[in-house]
Amino acid sequence: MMIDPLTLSIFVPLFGAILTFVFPRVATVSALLAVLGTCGAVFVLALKILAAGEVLVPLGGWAPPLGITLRADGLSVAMLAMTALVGLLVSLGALESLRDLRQRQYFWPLWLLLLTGMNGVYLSTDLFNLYVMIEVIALGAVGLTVLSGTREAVRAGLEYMYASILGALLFLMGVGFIYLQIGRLDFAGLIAAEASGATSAALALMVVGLLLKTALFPLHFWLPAAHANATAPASALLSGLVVKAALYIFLRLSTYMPLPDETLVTLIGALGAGAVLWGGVQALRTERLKLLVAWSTVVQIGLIFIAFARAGQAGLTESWKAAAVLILAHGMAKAAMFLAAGRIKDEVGHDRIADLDKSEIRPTLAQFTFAIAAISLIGLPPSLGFIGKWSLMEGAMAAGYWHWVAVTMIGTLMSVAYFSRVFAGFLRFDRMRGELSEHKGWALADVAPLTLAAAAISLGLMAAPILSFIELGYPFGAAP
Amino acid sequence: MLEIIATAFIATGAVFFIAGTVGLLRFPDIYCRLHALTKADGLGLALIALGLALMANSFGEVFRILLIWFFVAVASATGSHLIASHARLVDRVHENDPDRERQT
Amino acid sequence: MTETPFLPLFILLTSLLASPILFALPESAARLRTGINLGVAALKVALVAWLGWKVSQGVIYDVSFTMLPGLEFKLQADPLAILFISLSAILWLITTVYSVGYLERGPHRARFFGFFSLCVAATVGIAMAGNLFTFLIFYELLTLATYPLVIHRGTAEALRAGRIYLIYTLAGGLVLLLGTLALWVLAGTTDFSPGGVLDQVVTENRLAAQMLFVVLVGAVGVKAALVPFHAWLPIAMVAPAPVSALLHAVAVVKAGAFGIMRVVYEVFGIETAQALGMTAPLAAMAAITILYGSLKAITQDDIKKRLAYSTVSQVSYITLGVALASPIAAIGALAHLIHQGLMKITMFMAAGNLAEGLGVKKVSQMDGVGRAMPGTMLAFSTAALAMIGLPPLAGFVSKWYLAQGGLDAGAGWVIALLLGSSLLNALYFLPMLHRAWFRDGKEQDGDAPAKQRIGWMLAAPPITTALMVLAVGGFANAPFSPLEWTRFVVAIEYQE
Amino acid sequence: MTPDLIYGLTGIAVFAIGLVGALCAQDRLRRVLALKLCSVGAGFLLVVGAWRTPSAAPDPVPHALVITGIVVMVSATAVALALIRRLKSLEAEDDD
Amino acid sequence: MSDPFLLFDLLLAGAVIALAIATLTVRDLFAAIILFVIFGLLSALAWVRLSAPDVALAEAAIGTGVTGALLLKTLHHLRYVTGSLGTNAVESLSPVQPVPAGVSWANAAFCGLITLGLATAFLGAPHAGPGLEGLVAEAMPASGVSHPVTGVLLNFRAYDTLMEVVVLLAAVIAVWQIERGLSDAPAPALGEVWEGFARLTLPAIIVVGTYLLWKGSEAPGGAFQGGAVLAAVGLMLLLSRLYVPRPAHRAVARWAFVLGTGVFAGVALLVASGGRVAFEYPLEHAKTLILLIEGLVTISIAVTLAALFHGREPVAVPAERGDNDA
Repeated sequence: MMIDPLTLSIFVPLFGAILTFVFPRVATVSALLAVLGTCGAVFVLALKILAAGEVLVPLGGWAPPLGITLRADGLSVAMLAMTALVGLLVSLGALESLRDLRQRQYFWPLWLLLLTGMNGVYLSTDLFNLYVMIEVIALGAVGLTVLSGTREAVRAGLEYMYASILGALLFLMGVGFIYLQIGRLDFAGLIAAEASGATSAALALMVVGLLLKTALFPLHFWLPAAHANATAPASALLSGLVVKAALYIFLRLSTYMPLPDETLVTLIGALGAGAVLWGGVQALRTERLKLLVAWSTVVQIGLIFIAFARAGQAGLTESWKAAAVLILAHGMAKAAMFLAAGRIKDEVGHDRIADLDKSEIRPTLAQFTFAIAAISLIGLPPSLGFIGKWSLMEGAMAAGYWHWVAVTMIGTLMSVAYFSRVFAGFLRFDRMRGELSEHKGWALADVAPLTLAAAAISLGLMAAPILSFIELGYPFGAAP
Repeated sequence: MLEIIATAFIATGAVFFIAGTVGLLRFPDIYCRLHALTKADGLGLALIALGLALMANSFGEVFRILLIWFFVAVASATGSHLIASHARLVDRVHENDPDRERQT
Repeated sequence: MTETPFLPLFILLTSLLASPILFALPESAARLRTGINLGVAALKVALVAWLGWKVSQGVIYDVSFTMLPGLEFKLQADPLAILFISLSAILWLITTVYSVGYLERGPHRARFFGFFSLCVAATVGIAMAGNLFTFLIFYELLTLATYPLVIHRGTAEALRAGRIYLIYTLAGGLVLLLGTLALWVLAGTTDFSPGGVLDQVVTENRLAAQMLFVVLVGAVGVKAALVPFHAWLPIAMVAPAPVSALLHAVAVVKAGAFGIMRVVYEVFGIETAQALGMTAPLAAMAAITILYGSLKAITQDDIKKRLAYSTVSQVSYITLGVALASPIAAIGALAHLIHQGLMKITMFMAAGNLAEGLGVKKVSQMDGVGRAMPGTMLAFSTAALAMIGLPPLAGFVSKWYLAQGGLDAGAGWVIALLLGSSLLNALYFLPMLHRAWFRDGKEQDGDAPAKQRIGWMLAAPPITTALMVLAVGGFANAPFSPLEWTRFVVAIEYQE
Repeated sequence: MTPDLIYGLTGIAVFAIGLVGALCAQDRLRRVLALKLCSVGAGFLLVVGAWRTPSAAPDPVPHALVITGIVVMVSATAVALALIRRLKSLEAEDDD
Repeated sequence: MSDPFLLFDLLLAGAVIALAIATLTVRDLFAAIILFVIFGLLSALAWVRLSAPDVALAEAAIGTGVTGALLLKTLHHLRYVTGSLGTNAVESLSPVQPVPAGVSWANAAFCGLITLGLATAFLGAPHAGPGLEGLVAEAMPASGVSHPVTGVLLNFRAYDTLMEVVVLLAAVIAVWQIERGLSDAPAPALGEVWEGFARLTLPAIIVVGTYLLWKGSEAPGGAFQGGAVLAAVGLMLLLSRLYVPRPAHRAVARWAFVLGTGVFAGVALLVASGGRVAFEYPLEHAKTLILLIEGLVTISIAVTLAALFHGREPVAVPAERGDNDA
């Protein structure tokens, strides 16, 4: 058979990045082609997964401990599919909002490198390979954060750079300890290893590094500024996709490495609870729309970690699915919301929440998209977010951990509160006596977030097939 | 026999290095210390290189040691020249600067 | 045998699909919008009629697909659902006519009608929900659809009301989510089945079942405006008249009452609810709400606020009927669901006409209104008299059955309560009628008769609903009257 | 007290010093230095992981990993330094 | 205690730790950078002691050499922008929110705790424990090169190396996007002694660089170390203004950056199409393919590191700055 879809889904965006960097004038077209190619590769891969359950590609023909193997199973293809879908729509949305040449010239190579890194993370089964992929993502993400060139963006980008380098180095130190202890770095080795002093130290280091990358509560300081000051498509990618890579690695590590004991799981859940509460308070206090959306990311990440820790260590074999559904839901909804926020900021001219309703033009479509995306983030029914919250609370309730249910309820109420601040701005219109201009046609930049938000809402109805797809090839088994 | 001569050379080379370091610590200003460093360490390096050359077991290795010595010598000469000219530049700027404080 | 199984889905989809179209219509296309609205409403009534006829033949409709392993999105058209759908479909048609007339010049009609049809779709969804999970989905959708309608005017006061409304109903929604989760964890299924699903759970731990009952009834009670949670209803009166007419007489409040019925009859089953000893406190709460609502109504000077408090007390008749756990009382409760809807919608529309035509918002300003707007006031009076419980009219029928049920269940105090509340109804309705007819409005005799200022679109609907109140009252025992249908429904609920 | 023990502990010490520097240093350049120290510390650990009994051939895989780590670290440092330069010129531009 | 080197190791370890602390505590930034360079060289020496010559070479060339040059250039730029170029301003050059003493002590204590934990975990771990050296030795004949580290880098874990070169490419794209414009902090003329030195050493460095690259297949050396040495050529050209980057050269520079990655990935894919998996070089061509890749990657690395040192995209920045108002 020709080149297998796994290698393709990593190499197509890589060649896309090279082409868009070398031929800046043709950047947009080649970038869209590359993203479409990746979507095609992921689609073919999904079909193979449906048939075979898991697909292995030992790169270079070398057996696992020596060489690196690419492995695709249900969860990784689900993440790949989300990344490809959101990426394609954000790329379409970005066509208009990147006006000047410099931004357009550099958005595409950085974004495609980011895509390469993410696809690499989702397919890799080697710890050091994950480290290198994290760095590819980090550099691409910082480049995108600083794309707008304003002073706040550069400062936020610097803070983000420090946090991501430190996170990656902690991860590298963990990798060092693992190699010291078991002499091999692939997942099969991790499963076979029995818990020892060095492996638990390694796990602790890697977990702290990943928490720094996913911006969980005490280590979230860099996220709001970075995501709020980036350009709209960039912040959609950062919030929707980049954070998910580290979350995915966390999920993988927690299922493969023996979590030492219950306290670590409850600690992570507690940090998640802290994120939900602290993020909610901050979101209620911010003046700027994009900052509010960034704080809502902090809250949602906290929620995902609560979903992970909902049923204690015993329930881990089930709770990673709840976390995965929440990750997918948040990815789509948040990308749509950031694109919509960007559209609103472009049309209205500013993004201060207080006087959102004072502008004469009303970007109705963008506001409508923002509202739908908010519904999925709050977790109201038929949205995928609701399914995530439902399975979170159901697992917690079945295991008797009522405090997680309480925190989720408080989180939901708070998210309703700070999103209704924005809705009030959208719906209150009597103060503008001028004749309101009918919404100006369907710009492409509106359609992209609308489809994303609609997907976030309607996928809730398809939750059962998604859940069964995620479980394909779940127990790692002795495959590689 | 060859080893004894070689070790003797290397030992004297080491002594010259120590002298250079003592010079670095003791001399008052930058120019003297540059002086001590380049002179003493240059000679020390030459002696050690010679000692090693004696112990080398192939002509290729001797040639490589010679090459190393040559480049280090040229590099340290250029380096100290640059440091001195920079120091001259900074001193001239400080000439008319009342609170000229001695920089290390 | 299930023939075209997708009929319930069609009914749901008619208004669900209508809302995006209505959203997308530009403001100027008023004629097209009215056409769509009326067309969809008429289509829905026809479909409901056909469904009703089919269900009466014993056909069972069931549409479901799995959303989560062990959890389906289930639509089911059982007789109880038909009752509620027919009420909302007919009244939606009438209110659409009314709101088209009411909002001729107002801004943002596209958005109004979009959310309007969305919320009717939610009501239909609630009626036809086959399990508590689907009920929850439409319960939340109803909240989201009604919030923009409540704050349609966008004034600061409307926004404040909207915020309070949102807090109450979303809190209710969350508690319902919690309850549904607990139900699923405890009983393994959230399906509605006439005999109730919690039999073995009750035997295992009574306390959990009791707590579950409190949580579920409390959550649904918020929308049914039971006493501690009723505060949002009067405040939400700031919404435009058609909104308060349809929503607070039919959609939102009845959804709450309907929810209580589903929970008590089909989640717990009336015997288990009684065995748990929960029906008595529920009946007490209903009684308190009835009295409290009537007393508060007397003190209100604003017409719509008075009607709101009367709704609070009237809805609790239904809860009372359910809580009394006797088949006859249940018939009374179900009948009252329909009758109260008809009566209350007439009064709200009449109040809307008064406000729109004469600018009369306060009861104290109602002097001589009868002569100024005879048609509207006639409708208002018939509805008011029916509400008080004059023998031949609809209100009397449901009260009569409630009283019988009370006797049958051995709760003598119910008759005293009903008589007392009828008296209180009289106390807050009769002065309004007196002012309207027997006081000549001296100070405003100068203004021209208000009749032609409000078009036929505003005058006709209250009159038609008033006629329906008369018809329902008079021909209570006719084959297809609501009363007959309630007997048919209750027969199923109590068949074991 | 074999060499790998000594240098292993040195690596951990250097990593810790780098960590303290990264967390507390206020000056931007110093934080980059601290992070580079952390990376050398991690490198130490990997190289120590590769060390085998004296004079036996060491394990080449960690060596390759450290080389990759060094190149990755230099690119990250280059970007961080570019950000510092850019931020400084933007701040200078805004002040005057 | 018989090991003669024990004393040397202890001294070296002590020196490395002392230098690390000094780098972070000394007040003057310039001194901190110089101390860091010395720290890098000593740690490279330590790695030689741990019989890891390749890594020592890489650390000395890239980790300390290129990074040191970047740091000095940034310091120069900071001083130029804050106008304190002439004087030896010792205070730190960026706005400093003094971290309250309590916090820094808490941090220090916290890190102390971590160090203890890590140290005990390290001591608990097996020393000279399990590893992949056996597997590597077994697979070496099939790898086409004889030096194990190069074999791992360019054959067994070639995917890692490709992604590492992609990281380098991402870095240069990000740096070009951050910094723009022709103007640069004016470097003082280095005088003709430097010209003579440059003219003398440049050809020698090129020869040494290619030698390192060539020896890579059977002795410590290879793409990265050779690339770093060749990058030194670029640095010297930039410093001595023998080459001043102009906008016209951008296209060539872009090609040079992507050359290594493109060829590496291209070869990996071409090889894969013949029924084999990506990166699976056919045995008979393995050596030539690896050398081809290594050569081009070295060129790419050299040009990229030089561009990172130059630090900005050589393009005439449009007069008005407000081109990025997103």
